[in-house]
Amino acid sequence: MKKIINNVDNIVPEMISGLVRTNSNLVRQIPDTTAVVRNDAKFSEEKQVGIVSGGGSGHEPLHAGFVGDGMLSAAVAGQIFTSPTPDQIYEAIKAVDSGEGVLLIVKNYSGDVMNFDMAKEMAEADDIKVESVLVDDDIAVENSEFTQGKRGVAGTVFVEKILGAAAREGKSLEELVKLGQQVIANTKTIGISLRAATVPAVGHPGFELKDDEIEFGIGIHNERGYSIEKIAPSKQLAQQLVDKIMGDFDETEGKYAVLVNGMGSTPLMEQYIFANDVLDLLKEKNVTVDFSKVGNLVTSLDMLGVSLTITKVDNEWIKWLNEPVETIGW
Amino acid sequence: MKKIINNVDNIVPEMISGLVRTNSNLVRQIPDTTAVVRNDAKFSEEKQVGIVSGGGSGHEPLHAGFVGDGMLSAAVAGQIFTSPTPDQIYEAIKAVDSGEGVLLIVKNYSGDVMNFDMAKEMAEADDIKVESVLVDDDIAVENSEFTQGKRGVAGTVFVEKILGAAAREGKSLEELVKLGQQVIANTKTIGISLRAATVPAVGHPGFELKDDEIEFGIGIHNERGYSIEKIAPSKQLAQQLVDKIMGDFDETEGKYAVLVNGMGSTPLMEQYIFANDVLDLLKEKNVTVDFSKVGNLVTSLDMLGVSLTITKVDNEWIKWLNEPVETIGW
Amino acid sequence: MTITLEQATKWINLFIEKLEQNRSTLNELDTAIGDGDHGTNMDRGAKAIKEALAKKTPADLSELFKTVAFAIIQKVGGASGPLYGTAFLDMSKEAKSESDLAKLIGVGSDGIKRRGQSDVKMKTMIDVWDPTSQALANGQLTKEDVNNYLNSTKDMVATKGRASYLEQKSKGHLDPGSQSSAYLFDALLEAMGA
Amino acid sequence: MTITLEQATKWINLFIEKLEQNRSTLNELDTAIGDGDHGTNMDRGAKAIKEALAKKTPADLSELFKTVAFAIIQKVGGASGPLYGTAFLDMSKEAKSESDLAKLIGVGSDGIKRRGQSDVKMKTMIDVWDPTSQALANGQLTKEDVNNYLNSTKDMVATKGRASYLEQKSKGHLDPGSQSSAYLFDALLEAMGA
Ligand SMILES: Nc1ncnc2c1ncn2[C@@H]1O[C@H](COP(=O)(O)OP(=O)(O)O)[C@@H](O)[C@H]1O
Ligand SMILES: Nc1ncnc2c1ncn2[C@@H]1O[C@H](COP(=O)(O)OP(=O)(O)O)[C@@H](O)[C@H]1O
Ligand SMILES: [Mg+2]
Ligand SMILES: [Mg+2]
Ligand SMILES: [Mg+2]
Ligand SMILES: [Mg+2]
Repeated sequence: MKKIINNVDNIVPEMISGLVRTNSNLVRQIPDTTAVVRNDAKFSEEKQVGIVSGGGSGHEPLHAGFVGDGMLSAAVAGQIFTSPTPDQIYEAIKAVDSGEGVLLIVKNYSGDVMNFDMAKEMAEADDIKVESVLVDDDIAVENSEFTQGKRGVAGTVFVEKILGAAAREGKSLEELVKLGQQVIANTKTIGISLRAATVPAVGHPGFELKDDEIEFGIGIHNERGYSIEKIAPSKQLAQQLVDKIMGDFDETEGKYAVLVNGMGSTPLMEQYIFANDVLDLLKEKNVTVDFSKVGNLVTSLDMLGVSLTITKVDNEWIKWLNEPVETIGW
Repeated sequence: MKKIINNVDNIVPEMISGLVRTNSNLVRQIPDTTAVVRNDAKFSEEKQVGIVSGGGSGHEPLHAGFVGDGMLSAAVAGQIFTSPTPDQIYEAIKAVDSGEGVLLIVKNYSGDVMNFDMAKEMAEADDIKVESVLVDDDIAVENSEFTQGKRGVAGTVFVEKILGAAAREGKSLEELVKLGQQVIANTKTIGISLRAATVPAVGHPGFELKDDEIEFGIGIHNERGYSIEKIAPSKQLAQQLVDKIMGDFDETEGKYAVLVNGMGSTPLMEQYIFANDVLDLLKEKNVTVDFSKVGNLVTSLDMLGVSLTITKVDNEWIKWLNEPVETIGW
Repeated sequence: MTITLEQATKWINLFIEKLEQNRSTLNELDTAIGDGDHGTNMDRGAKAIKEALAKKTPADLSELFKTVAFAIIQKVGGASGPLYGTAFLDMSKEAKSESDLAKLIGVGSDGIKRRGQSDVKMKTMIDVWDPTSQALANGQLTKEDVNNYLNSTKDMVATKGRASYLEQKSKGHLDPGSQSSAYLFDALLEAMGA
Repeated sequence: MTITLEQATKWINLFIEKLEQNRSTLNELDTAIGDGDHGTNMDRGAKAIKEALAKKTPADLSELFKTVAFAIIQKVGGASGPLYGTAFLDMSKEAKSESDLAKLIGVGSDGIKRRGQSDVKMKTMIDVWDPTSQALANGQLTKEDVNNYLNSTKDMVATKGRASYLEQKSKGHLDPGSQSSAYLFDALLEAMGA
């Protein structure tokens, strides 16, 4: 394992420190936590529903990179691939509540769900109105009542962008919960990996793939996927993902937003080639793409791979997706 | 070699197509070229010096990712690690000239210098005023009259940002040339690599490093560096670069801008840890940092590593560095 | 069988030791069917408990469990943080009026079920906690028993936690949380036996 | 010795063949002391020349060289594009009134020096072009000579082009541009010998 780090145990605090010190116009750190909160001039004067997200680290720029006017109010970073603790989330909730309540955007992992729930209980004891939405966009796993349900992955950024813009516009906590649930219900993602991520404390990739193998349906924490296949040209990889995702929608009518997301070590060059193929394939299917985005937004440490997210959108969502924001990573 | 591509020969056109199609509000492609030019509403009405940069591909988001209001007017992409051809550069010059002349920002590589020179000669035959500045910020190589001189690397984005903002403000071609030369003279970079980049047509990393080795002073095209050492904690790596770069300035007085740049496959997490160490070390030296930036800005395909750029700045430069821009990658 | 403050303190200290020694074993188990951090998480918890206990020696059983619970909740995170945290928090409440070991572990086990919305046979730590509390109630828990509970998770298909995403492929691996729970109850037996 | 359109066409076609066959050799040489693309660059040039010649058969030597020059300038890029392009462009101008082979190659060599602001002993293609033009002027160029010129670059320290960044470490490797130039002149000898 070759990484530019100091001590494995200090990775998260040092990372957050580096992020905050190089972006002090945008964010500040909540003392004694690894949570960051908006630090722009507008923030202190604003009365809007606070939007808090967070989760394990290793997915940068998610979530701290999306804190800023028009997106998240605060983000809480846990240890690598590990949900943050309730007390840190609770501090973030308190830091962003302006009396309008706070919405938690939680990726559907048992750890995140439980820790955010405990934080919610703590904040409610302080009479802060707190609601949450659970992002579960990863259609690579079956959604069954006998399991944990689907995972929350790259689609989370679309949820954060749309809810952040809607909150800035003055939508109420209840409206935002409903909107969030709608966006999540219309957001579908599948990821592929050419090489697993190396968790620093483990020191080797989370799973092994041969030189000519690619795994379909992986999660963002080295969760294994649904099949291993021979690596193929980008167009064929795109074909499989587009077919699966669009097949999961009831129809191809309407308007769609597309996110091609790099998993950490895959260069932008390859992401654009893949995006080009995705747009070709959607065009063949007569799917109208009204918003698209490419880049490392929800990474998995140094994983090699990409994920494709498609959201069925309405006009207002497109407006919210397009609205400018002041963040590190959007 | 595991890459998400189709045909090695189509990488650049497919990448540019993907980039343009997913960012059509910002950029358009010049027909029959792999050059992109601003496509925002403001552009057509504007009268300012056109700023054109370009070079071999494989450094994304450089340069196309920096095209937009307040930064580059156009960018020309060559094949991977290969300077673009004069006819493409010439088309980009013509597309951005509004009568105020055009400034070329060229990284100091013999190929780039020669191709941009030929394009300049072509445009001058059309009576377009064209000037160029040569970025040579890589202090890892000696600057001697007997060699090609220093290379242009990550510092290029600071040059593009400052000149782009100054051009938007209405500075003349002559003023911009002078400003550009000043910025370049005050910009110093060194890069380190933990694993070389794999050029797709070659299929294996450009040089071999052992599992515990790191190379200091590499260029952005797999140019070898000045020494191979054992991998060490981030803080020690930062120490060597900070000492070398600050030692190359005459003084530590004044104000400085810092760029920690990821080489392509190194996650943001590690870049922030490294940036945190750099800021600590500069503080120890009483160096005032008034602007800092972290991210994958000038990459080298899938190279593992980072580079550190430090620019001695004045107040106006800081203002220009901070000014908002509408680009894909800044 | 009741447990004294002294025994419980020994228990927790032995648990801390085992967690520190087996950090990489737990990480490896979690790499196979999870995300590779269970050892790191529990080791962080172990250090937090040690620090908290060094700061202030608990006056009674309830306070000891509360100290353990808070250290875990505030430092572990992930799934195991709230789960172990809730178990010890509920045990702390129960210990105000109860020192029967079987009852206490039963309350902890129920806390995990509540927090995790889970039950036995889902390939989680409950598959160690639940039968352990029952065996204690019957007055006959051995290390071999604990080991059997742990091994029983091997052939289960996970339906809760990260391993559940693997569906059938989660079979054939021990559940990491069950392994750390086995350390917990091995430590308990060692502490009680002395 | 003069060169005819027929011979020159054969020359260029043989050059194209060699470039296509040795793409990876050139890439490997350029990987050692450059950026690994010289083979890809020249192969792209070869294909562009082929296409241009297929579109329109040149009427004379000057037009042939011009076609080659434009194809290279517009398709190769990098350092080798402007260098080979300028060489053939200058040779095209010269060929309007001159068909002496030594003179033509001499003009091409000078074009490279001008464009590259370089000269012999800098470990560039000039170390093949310059002695080749001189040997031709003396009427005695052999494949062995060309090979010697190429090999002479091995122990040079590069002072121009990408390899110059390596300073002393550029020693011990053949210059990739000299290798492609050696193919060019091997092709020339084959074409003239027939
Ligand atoms: N819903 C749940 N109910 C009970 N136990 C659970 C549940 N989810 C996870 N676990 C336990 O937690 C363990 C994983 O803990 P850990 O790796 O620390 O957290 P994470 O899964 O967040 O990385 C699993 O092995 C399992 O025993
Ligand atoms: N200034 C120069 N003068 C003469 N030849 C040069 C010069 N710079 C580079 N070359 C030649 O070009 C070759 C490299 O070409 P190529 O790899 O295609 O371009 P690049 O260096 O831009 O990747 C070198 O091997 C050398 O022979
Ligand atoms: Mg985890
Ligand atoms: Mg090149
Ligand atoms: Mg885990
Ligand atoms: Mg080259």
